[in-house]
Order: sequence, then structure tokens, then C-alpha cells
Amino acid sequence: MNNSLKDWVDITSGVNVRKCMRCGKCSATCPSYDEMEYHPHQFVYMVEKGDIEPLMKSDSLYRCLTCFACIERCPRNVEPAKVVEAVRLAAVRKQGNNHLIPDQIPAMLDDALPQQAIVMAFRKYTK
Amino acid sequence: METFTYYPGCTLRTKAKELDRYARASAEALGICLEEPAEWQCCGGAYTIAANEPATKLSAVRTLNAAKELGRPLITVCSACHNVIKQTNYDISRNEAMQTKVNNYLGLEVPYRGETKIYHYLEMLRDVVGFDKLADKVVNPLTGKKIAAYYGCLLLRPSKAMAMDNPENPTIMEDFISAVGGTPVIWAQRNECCGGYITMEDKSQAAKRSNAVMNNAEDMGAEMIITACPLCLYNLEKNSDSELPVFYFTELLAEALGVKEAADNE
Amino acid sequence: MQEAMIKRAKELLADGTVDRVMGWKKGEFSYDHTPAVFTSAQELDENFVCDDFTSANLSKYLVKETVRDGKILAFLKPCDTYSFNQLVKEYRIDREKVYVIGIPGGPKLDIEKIRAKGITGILNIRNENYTLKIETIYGVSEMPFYEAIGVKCESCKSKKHVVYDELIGEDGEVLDSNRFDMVEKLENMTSQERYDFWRSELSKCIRCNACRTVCPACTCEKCVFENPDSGIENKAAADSFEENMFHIIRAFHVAGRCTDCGECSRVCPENIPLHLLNRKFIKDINSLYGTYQAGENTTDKAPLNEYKMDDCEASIVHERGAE
Amino acid sequence: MQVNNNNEFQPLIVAFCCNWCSYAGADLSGTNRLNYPTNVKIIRVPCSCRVNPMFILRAFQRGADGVILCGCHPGDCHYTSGNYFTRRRMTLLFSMLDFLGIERDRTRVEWVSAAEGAKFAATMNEFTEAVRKLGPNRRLEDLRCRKQ
Amino acid sequence: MQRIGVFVCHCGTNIAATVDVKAVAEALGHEPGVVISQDYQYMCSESGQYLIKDAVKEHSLTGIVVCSCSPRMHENTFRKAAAAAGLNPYLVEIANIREQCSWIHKEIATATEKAIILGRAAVAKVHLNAPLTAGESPVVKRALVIGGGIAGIQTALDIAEAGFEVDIVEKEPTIGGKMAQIDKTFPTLDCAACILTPKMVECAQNDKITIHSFSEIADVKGFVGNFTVTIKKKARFVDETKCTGCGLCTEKCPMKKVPNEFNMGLDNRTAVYIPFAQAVPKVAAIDPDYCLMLKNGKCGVCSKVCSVGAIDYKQTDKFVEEKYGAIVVATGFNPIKIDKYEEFAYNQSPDVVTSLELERLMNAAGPNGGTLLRPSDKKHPHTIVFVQCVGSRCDDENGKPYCSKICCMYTAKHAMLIREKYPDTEVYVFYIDVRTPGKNFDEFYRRAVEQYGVHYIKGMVGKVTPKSDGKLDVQAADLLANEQLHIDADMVVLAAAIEPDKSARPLATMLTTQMDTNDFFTEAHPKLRPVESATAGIFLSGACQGPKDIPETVAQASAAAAKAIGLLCKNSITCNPCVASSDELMCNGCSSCEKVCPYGAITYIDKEFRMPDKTTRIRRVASVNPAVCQGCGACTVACPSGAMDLSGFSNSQIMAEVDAICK
Repeated sequence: MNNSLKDWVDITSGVNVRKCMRCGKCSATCPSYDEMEYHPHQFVYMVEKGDIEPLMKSDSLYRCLTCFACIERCPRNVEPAKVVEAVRLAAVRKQGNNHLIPDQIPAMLDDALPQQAIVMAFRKYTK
Repeated sequence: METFTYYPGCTLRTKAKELDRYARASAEALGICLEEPAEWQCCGGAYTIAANEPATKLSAVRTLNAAKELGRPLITVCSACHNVIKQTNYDISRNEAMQTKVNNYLGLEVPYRGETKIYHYLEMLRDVVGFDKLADKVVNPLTGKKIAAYYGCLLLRPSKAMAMDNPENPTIMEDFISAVGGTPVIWAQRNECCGGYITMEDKSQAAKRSNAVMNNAEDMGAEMIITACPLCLYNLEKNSDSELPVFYFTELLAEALGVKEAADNE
Repeated sequence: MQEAMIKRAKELLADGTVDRVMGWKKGEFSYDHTPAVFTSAQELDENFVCDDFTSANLSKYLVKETVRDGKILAFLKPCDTYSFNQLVKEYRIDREKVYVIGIPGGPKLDIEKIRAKGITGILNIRNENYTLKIETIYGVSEMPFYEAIGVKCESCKSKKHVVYDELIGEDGEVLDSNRFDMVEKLENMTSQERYDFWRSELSKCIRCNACRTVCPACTCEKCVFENPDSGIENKAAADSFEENMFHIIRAFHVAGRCTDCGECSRVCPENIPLHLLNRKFIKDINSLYGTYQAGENTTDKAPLNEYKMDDCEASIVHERGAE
Repeated sequence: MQVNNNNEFQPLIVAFCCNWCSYAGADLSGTNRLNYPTNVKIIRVPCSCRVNPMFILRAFQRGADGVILCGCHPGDCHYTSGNYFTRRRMTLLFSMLDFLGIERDRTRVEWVSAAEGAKFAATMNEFTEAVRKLGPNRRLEDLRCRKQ
Repeated sequence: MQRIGVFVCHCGTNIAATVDVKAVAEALGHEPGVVISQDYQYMCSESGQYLIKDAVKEHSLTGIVVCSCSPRMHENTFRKAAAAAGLNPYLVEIANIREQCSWIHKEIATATEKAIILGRAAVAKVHLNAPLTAGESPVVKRALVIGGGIAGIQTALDIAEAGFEVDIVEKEPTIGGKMAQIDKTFPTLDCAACILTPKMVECAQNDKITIHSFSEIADVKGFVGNFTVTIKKKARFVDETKCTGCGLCTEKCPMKKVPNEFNMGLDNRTAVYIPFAQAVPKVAAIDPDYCLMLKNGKCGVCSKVCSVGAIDYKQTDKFVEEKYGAIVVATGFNPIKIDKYEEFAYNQSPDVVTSLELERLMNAAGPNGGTLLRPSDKKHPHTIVFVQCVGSRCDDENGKPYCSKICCMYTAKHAMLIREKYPDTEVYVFYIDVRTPGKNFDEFYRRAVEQYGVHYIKGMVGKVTPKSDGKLDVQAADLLANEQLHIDADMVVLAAAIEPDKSARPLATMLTTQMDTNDFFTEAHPKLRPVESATAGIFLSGACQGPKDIPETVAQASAAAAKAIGLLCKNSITCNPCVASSDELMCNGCSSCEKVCPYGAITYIDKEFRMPDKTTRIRRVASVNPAVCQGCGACTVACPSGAMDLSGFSNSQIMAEVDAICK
């Protein structure tokens, strides 16, 4: 168990994962569930256990749409999306861990793609 | 005539010019003055949740402070901008540590403490103009049109910060549709995500979400969808198999108010 | 101001709204005015005064006055209105029997501050553009007005009248005062330093009871210190009693009820800063149980008469700042 | 204050205990033969909220070296809310005594239930030790009451 | 001059082994006022007590100190002994030299020294003891039950059974409450109406019971044994004494489109109505919001058809005042509004229902005559999804922080009944935890799974999407399979959290009883006095005190009745004499004491005083009702003037103990 990493995630997310009562409503509501290796309720539970490294290595980090449905519907105010984001920040901030690099961008563009998508992607996937 | 500080954001000046154009034309027709600040910065695109990091909040606070200095409420149309700016303001007005940090960074003469009132364009229609007054001004009612309002994820959530409508059973866009003469379609997927964030990275996941949304609207008998978000519009049009047309709500508004053509020729 | 007050008082006496007037009457010198009740226009003309030295809080006197029949006019400064409200809330004043005219507050002057400048034999004091011209038997001295204002006015908490029937002059606002600065300074001392400070202050106490007599919160029918059944009966100065019991218990008895009017310190002949004890309670109450201003209204529950389930434990005192 | 044979300072501790929880807790530590120093003398009150700040000051004035107040845990008060009032009163009183330069460790509030005999004994051991370390109470004592 | 006797107990060797009892007796013999000081092997034994009784007579004692075990053990024993010898029992004090001395100390010298100090404190206190007489206050032999659900009905029947008059005040036009709406009860699956309706009829027929239906409590004054209650009898526009309940008016009423609250709005009733067939009293009421006559003055059909002339359009609210000795609160519960949980599409599809609505849909007397049909198209549902904990165990303002307790069981019941009647219907239950503590409860739930094949899935539903084909797409998590499911359901049933009735809070204020933050009434003590409120004479019955199922409710209802009967049996109540009292000469009338009193025992009166100058003055002073005061002493410290004191633990008594210990 990595205590300093757990503390970092706790502080950065501002979430008290201990409030979770394991109802799974976050995973029930998640629109990206099938794309994820670790599901929202597992994020919360694994952060509670301090088992964060597997999450940091998982592609699930980049599957969360930050749509806040889990935050809105969580009966315990746990805010799973914030936990996912904190773990993602921990991951992309490691040296050389940017999930998106500028060189990749041109290939992804098309005429109609709104700017906000690029801005968002940079915000979310890079240091 | 009431004046608002108008924050368009990057997308409205590039890929979503219609959203902007019709918003301004309609506001004028409704007697609302939208004044764009001389300088504005990108809102940040996505709200960074990190509870203890001020840097990501700075650009939004600059905009908020500019509005405060002009002494007017701030108005946004783009769902993303609105979401980022409102969440930032919510945070800044409640989290004192964050407030101090941000103000230290910005070095403002008078610290910003969350004083600016923020309206989404739809809230302006509801709370300032009033939907009944709006209905009075409609010249081309969209009578008989079955229209599905698509809220997406950004407009309503997190509801504590957005404080716009019931996040699970909103009525603001439905009331808007009724005001411009259309028939609102009630459908469950209206507040589920279209897959916006993932669209650059994984078209298939975005497509899955967009299809789920479009299919539900179609299934419930919608003839068109309206949205306030450029990314939603892009996604629903580009990444779904549905033929259902998607419009910005401002376009319908401009049409109903009879100012669309003039705006197009501008 | 004084003229306007006398004029209005006469009108209210004449039309029968009130049959008495509570105000201040001129003393032998221009600085020793005392609270007084007036019943006629003539008395008002002769003796009524309101100037830089009418700092006494009139609220407490209304406890006795409202027991009597008839209605009395009282002139209340902003700080006095808080005491008034608190007494109304505690059913000590019958609100129906008082016609309150709010008058502007201080700053009021403290003669001791002038004497402290070495000015003695004072005959008369005039305020000319905030310079005091002091006629003494030795000639005329001068000093700036603001150097002579009383301790209670130095950290005025409010210029707002919280209760009145009418106003003479304008109403003000609740102020951001610096009234807790000295309390904080003491809190930041070591325990021994604080002990030494208070021992040196409280040991001056001669048990004249002026603080108790003037305090608008001390209106008990019979004071515990004079009640043989209380177990702490003690009427006169006796060794270390003052340091250990009298002032602590007095402060505790008025905790949550004290409006911080500052009269206790104003009247203390030994200049003991008694108001700091009350302010310590007010500061603790504000920080531990939420901001509370006694006398602000007549409805809020006093902080010691209510509780929250999640109030802090008493151990917070021990945890707060190690020495 | 007392001084025993080996000249170690023996503080006098007055403990106010509510009848329903803490006094019963003290009884339980007796039933279980859990030792605590003889320095502790218990006064029974119906509820911790019966304790007037005057009693505490009086004890100090008469030569007590430490005063501890024990009541039911918050939420468990026999009279439903008495200990909540106690908590506010004592917090403010202790803060005031601290403000006047009286050592903080001479005063304490502890919630002890009727089932917590062990906690009662442990608390008394701890508190007595803490006061012993401070030495005799001189700051609040009335000189006339000092024993020769 | 006091004459005090001191008696030091050896308690065999319990005390004597560590404390030199002879030395203690000797030392205390020298205390002022002590005329006799003795030690004895067992003071509590009969011969020990004789020793005390003899000494009282022989030495004309005015006070007794017994140095022995804890007063919690034998205080009463010694008080009785004193009383038997003619001494007021409250002139006895105990010095606890066993639990708080001999048992915890080892060294004889120091233990003896401490025992002497404890004895000295007791002597100092007993000097100031006053003889106390327990006061008495008469009891009105009539009880009030507020709420006419199963809790109130049971309580009223039990009280009436014991021979006391009892009134039920029910805010609806009929008694019966929630149980009347329920079809079957768990865990026995017997018919609710078969249990409840005979009890309702019994209430109506029992001449000890008066039912005030369609009535509310307007005001409560007084205290234990002697409450004065004002009851508001709301206008029902039908004369109760004339109406025979024939129902002709309800057949003829032209206003037929009124949502029927008894069926949870699933069908309609008429503007003049009888809530349901077995209503008690079976008397019609007119709904003024819908009645055409009352709204527009045009119609009057009911009046024309009523053969007994019971219709009275001019009826107004009436107020009656009654006196009671005891009050039982039985205000019950309601399901919460689930507007905040629209992810379940409750407002978007008629096929998403709450459990109580399902109860009506399945009830033989319900809108579908007992056949389960989905509300949208009246077709037979083939797939039903149950969602547990909707609004229960929530941390936000949308829901309730507590477990609603009954949902797990009634959902198992619903699931089982559906599977039994319609074996082709698949039933899914999404649960967070299945909580079934109770006799035969877990067995019942297991039967639903094992015998009836109900699919229990550990997880929650996240989204319900109504589709145009009438199906509901239920998106949910199956946590054990670690997958997200989509179920094509015909109906979704939501187990909405329950909350206390809205009338409870204003009622609590009137009764000066306490409530928790969720508006449940607070019991005086969760273990010792679970059916009493902290306010004497007010008892709690059923779900107003916390979520409860029917068996628990009925048990608590009978318990509350027993407590109320215990009170009503007495001609007068003996009060604890250790109560507060105010010295009127010192009282400022400031109300501080009143504000901290948890029992509402303090009131203020205006009293005339003769002043030294022979004038009179009216002053506001505190007055403690000794029948209500429980003697906590909170007021004594709140009182700034020291006017308030507590008998048995007076300021001077405690101060004397402090002084004795610190000497």
C-alpha cells in the first residue's frame, strides 16, 4: 500500500472515499462502463485500500468522460469522477507520461471538430 | 435594456459561429444587450477538479473578475464555458484557501471572492426575459415540431455548482421549446453524455454514446434535437448513425423571433 | 444635537406620549454629567445635557423606571440600544413603557485620559474642531480630541441602533472593530505572562463594586455575592478573592449576555481592563459557536442556553496552541 | 495538597461525577478492582450540568490542585441534553481560566459511561499524574485557606 | 442543633480489609454535630438497619451518614430504615467507601485517610440536608392517542381494555393509516385487512374509545397527569351524527375526477367520498377543493339524495377542549417524495411506481381489483425490477441518512407474491445490503430467492430509460459479476425511504418533546425508557419514533399503552422531591432557566410582591412544576442570580462537600 500516493489522491480529489457504502450506483450509471478495465466503484474501493498503482497503469483513466453522472447520483456524496481525475493527474504528471502529445493532434483533426475538444484533451491528458 | 457581459469562448468564434451569431441576433431582438469584454481568455475548456491546485482556475477567474469590474452579470452560451466558469466561481466563493491562492497569483487590487453572477443564455431567457414574454415575441412559431432537448452532461452537472435546474428532470429547455411554439419530447437520455471528451481519441466509444442518445430521441418520436454545446452537436452529427438533425437552440430561437435570415446575411 | 433633543423631549412630554425623560444632567464640572430623570420642560432646560462627556449607558436605569407607571422617554446611543434590547429580551425592561429615541454615538471623552496628560485643576473643556481647549485653574491647555476618547469608544463595534421608536440624527452601520486585538495579544502570551498581567491588574481591585453597579447585565434582584445561600457570599474586599472569584464569576454570569458596552472599564477607579474578560468570552463564543452579538435582537437564543450536538469538546482549550 | 513519606507531591483532585453514567463508571472500576490514586475524591451530582463554575473555583480556592468533571457521553445524557450545556459552559470556563494564566492541565472534562470502569480508572491515573507534574496550585488558591 | 449519627460498615472484609473502620468511626465522631459514630459488620443487614433505627430514636438523630457501599446500591435501603424510625428519608447521606475507596486502594493508611475525608464530606452535606416530601399531583384518568394508524389503534385498544377512557385524534376522515393500504403482511403473508379492520371496528364499538376523525391537535397545555388539549375538528361538510355511510351521495356526485389518495392517485374518486369500504367512522366527507357546490355554489346533488339530511355545506372547523392524564404520540410515517431521483424516470413513465403504489396495484380492493397490470397500458408485466434504498442511507439533502428498515422485507414480499401469482414474470431486486433481522425474516427472504426464484442482484440501478415500445431500459450494476446490465423491464418499483409525518414537528413543539434532526421523536432513553419521551406523561408509539415494521409497531404500541396505563392507574403521581425550585425574591424573570429545561418544567408567572415600603409590585418570576421537573440541575447554573436551586443537591450542600474535601 502506497500511503503517500493515497494521501496525494485524497487531497487532490478532495474526496473522502471512506463514505462509500458500496452500492455501485456509480458503476450502474457510468456511460463508459464497458470500456473500462476498472469501474468507478473499483476506483473508489482501490483508492480506499491504497491500491492505486494498477489504476495508474490502466487505460480506464482515459475512458472516464467526466460527465459527472456518478457524482450527481452517488447517494453518499463520494464523487467518484473526482477520484478518477486525481489518479489520472497522478499518472500524467509522472515524467514522460503525457497521454497526449502535440504531434499526435493533426492526425486527429477534421474540419468540424470544435476547439474545445482539443483544449479539453490537453487539459485532461497532459501535465 | 439590460446589459450583460458576454463571454463567447473559443469555439463560438471558430467552429460554432452559428451558435454565437444567432445568440446575439436574438438577444438584440429581445432587448438584451450583450457586451463582449475587450479582452478575454480561454475558459480552460475543462474544469480541473484538483481541489488544491489554483493554476487551472486562473483564466476563468480573470474572466469573472473582468465582469465584476464592469459591474454586470456574465452570460455564456457554450455549455463547456458555462460549466467551467460556474464551477470555478462556486469553488472560489466557498473554498477560502483556494480563493487566497488564486488572488495571490493574480495580484488583483481588489481580491475576487466569487461576486459575479453567471447566467447561461437559457437562464437569461428564463429568469430575465421570461419564457412567457419570449412566447409573446415569437413571430414564426415552430408549431407541430416535435423537438428533443439535449442537455448533455455539462449543462446541469454538478448540480450544486450549476444550480440551473433539476439535474435529473430538467425543464428549462423544454419550456424554451414550448415558448417558441414547438412540442417538447421528454426522453431519458437527454442528460446522458454524448462521449464528447473521448471523441478525439476513440471514435468508436464516442459513436456508442452518441447512438445511444440519438436512438432514444428518435425512439421517443423526436423530429429534431437541440443543444447548447458545440461538442455535443459535433459528436451527435458526426459519430452517430442517426439522420436526426441537430441544431443549436439559438438557431431555433433566431428563427422563431424572425431574425435568422438577417443574422445569416450579416 | 442637545437642543434638538430637548425640543423633542418637551414635545413628547407636552403631548402626553411620555411623562418622564431619561437623560443626563449637568454636573458640577463640564465633565461629570450623570444619568437623570426629568419630568418637566423647566428641568430639561436647566439641566439636560448631551455632549462629549455623556457616555453613561442609560439602559440599565430603565429596569427600575419601567417598574413604575407611565411611559418614559430614553435617549440611547447605538451601543446602549444593544443593552436595551438584551434587557428587553430578559424581561427586565418593559418595552411598552419606553419611548426610545436613538441618538448618534460617540466617540465620547474620558476625563481620566486628560488627567493622564498631567492636566489638573480642570474647570471647563471645549471641543474646537477636534482640539480640546481645557481651562484649568492654571490657565488653558490643549490636546487633540482623539487622544482623550474613552476606552469603550476606541474600539466601537457599531454605529447602528438595533432598536428605536425614532431617530435624531442618522443611523450608522455595524463596524469592523479591532476590539479583540488586546484579547488576542494576551492569548499569545505565555501562561505565566498572562497570570502576571492579570494578577497585577486584578490585585488593584478595591471591591468598590462600581463595575457591577454600572453593568447593564448585572440587574439581579439580589447579587449572588450578597446571598448567604450561594456559598460565595462576599461583600467587601478580602485578600485574593477578587483575583480568583469575583471577576471570573461576574464575567461568567454575563457571558453570552454582555453586549460589550464597556461601562465596567469606564467606571473602574483603578482602571482595570475588565472589559477584556467579557471580550474573551465573546471572542470564544464567536469562534466556537458562531458569531453572536448579545442584544442585536430580542429573539436569538443565548449561546449558553443552547447547544449543538457537534459542539467542540472542552479539550479544545488544551489543544489550542502549545506554549 | 499533601506530601507523603518520600516527599513526592500529592495533588488533591476533586472529581464531579454525574449520578447516571460517570458515578456508576467509578463504581464499576471499584467492582473490577481497578486502582487509581487516593488523591481523587468524588462528589456526586445528578448531572454534569449541575456543576456550577463556582464549585470549581471554590475547590481551587480551597486548595484543590486539579478539578475534573465527568458526565455521560454526548447524546447519552440521562436528562437528554444536560451534558451539552456542560460542554459549552466548561469550554468557556476553562478557556477563561487559561486566559487568566491558570495552567490548562488543572481542569478537564471527560465523558465516562457507566460501562467504562477501566476508562474511569485510566482517566484518573492520567489526570492525577498530569496535575502532579504541574506541582501545587498557587495561582488560584486563596492564601487564607493554605494549609500550614 | 444538628444531631448526626455516623455508621461505618465493614462489609465483611470488603471494606474492613483495606480501611481501618474503627479509625474512621473514631475520626468522624469528632466532626461537629456528630453525636454517635459506630461501626458494624453489615450495615445493610436487618440487624445493621436496627442499629440505625435504634440510634435514631435513642439519640433523636436529625441526620444520618452511612459509610458503606455505593449509594446506587443501598441508598434506598437506608432511607427506608430512617423513615421507619420516623426520620425523613432525605436526611440520609452515603459516603461511598467501598467502590470508591477500599476496592481500589491497597494501602490501609491512605485508604483510611481518604475514607475519613469522604465521610467528612457526607457529614458536611447532611448538615444542610432538608427534609423533603415527595409532592403529589392528581391524574386525569383519560388518555389521548394522536394518530389512528395501527400504532394508535393498538395503543387505544389496550388502554381501553384496562378500563380507561381514550380518545383517538386522526387527521384523515378514517382511522386505519398506512396499514389499511397494504395488501399482505410479512413474514406470514396474511391479509392486512383481515387483521386491521376488526381492530378498527372494535375501536368504533368500544364505548371507552372516542374517535375524532378528520381532526388535528391545535394546542397542548399542562403537564403529566393533567394535560389540556384543544382539538380542531376540521369541517367535513357532513354531519357525522346523521350520516349512515350508505354511499348514495358518492354514487351520484357528478365530480368524479378527483385523484384517489387511498389508491395513491392511481384512480379517481368523487368530491364527496368515503375513503374506502371499511372506513371507520364510515362517514362521508366533502372535498372542498373539488366540490362544485362549495366552489361555485352550483350542484347540491349529494344534499338532494341524502335521505337523512346529513350534508351541511355551511359546516366550519370546530374546536373542542379535553383534559387528559397521558398522551401517546402515534403520528406514523410517509414515503418520501422521490422527485430528486428522476434518473429512475418516475415522472416520465407511469410504469415506474413506488412500493406503496404497487401495494395498491396488487390489492384486491385496489384500482385493478387485485390483478397486477401495468398502469400505462393495463397489460400484464413480464419483467419487473425492484430498486432498494431509494432515498435511504443518503448523505445528501435529497434523501435520508438512515436505513428505512422495512423496505428489504416488503420488497421480498412483493417479489414473492408476484412470482407466486404470475410464475412467468421475472423479478429482479437490486440491493445494496439485504437487511432482515427479525423473527423468521431472513428465512422469508431466502424463500423468495430459493423457492420463488427471485433474482437478487448486488448493485444499484443507475438509469431507467423509457422507450416508445412501452419497455423500460434499466441500466444497472451487478457488482458481483462485475458487469453493467441492461434489463428490458415492464415495470420498475422503487423502495422509497420513509419519513415521519409532516404534522410531527409542530406537534413536538406543542408537546415540548424532543426530536432528532430527521424529525423522529426522541425516546427518553433508548434502552431504559424506549417508549417514553423525555417529557413526563408523553409516550411514543410506532414509526413516529423511528422506522418500524408492523410487528414492532404493535409491540411498541402495547408497550406505550402499558406505560400510559401505569400512569392512569394512579390517583396521583408521586414526584421526585429532588427537584429545582426558584427563590422568587431573587428571581429576575429572565427566562434563562426556561430555555435550558429539557422537560418544559419551568413556566413564568406574574406575581404580586409587597415591597419594603409597603407598596406592591408585580414581578415576573420562574415557577417550577415539581411534577414535571426531573432534577438535572441545568437551570441552576443557567440562572444568573442564583435564585434557582436544586433540593438534595443544593449549591450550599455541594459547596460544603467541596470545602470538606479540600479542608
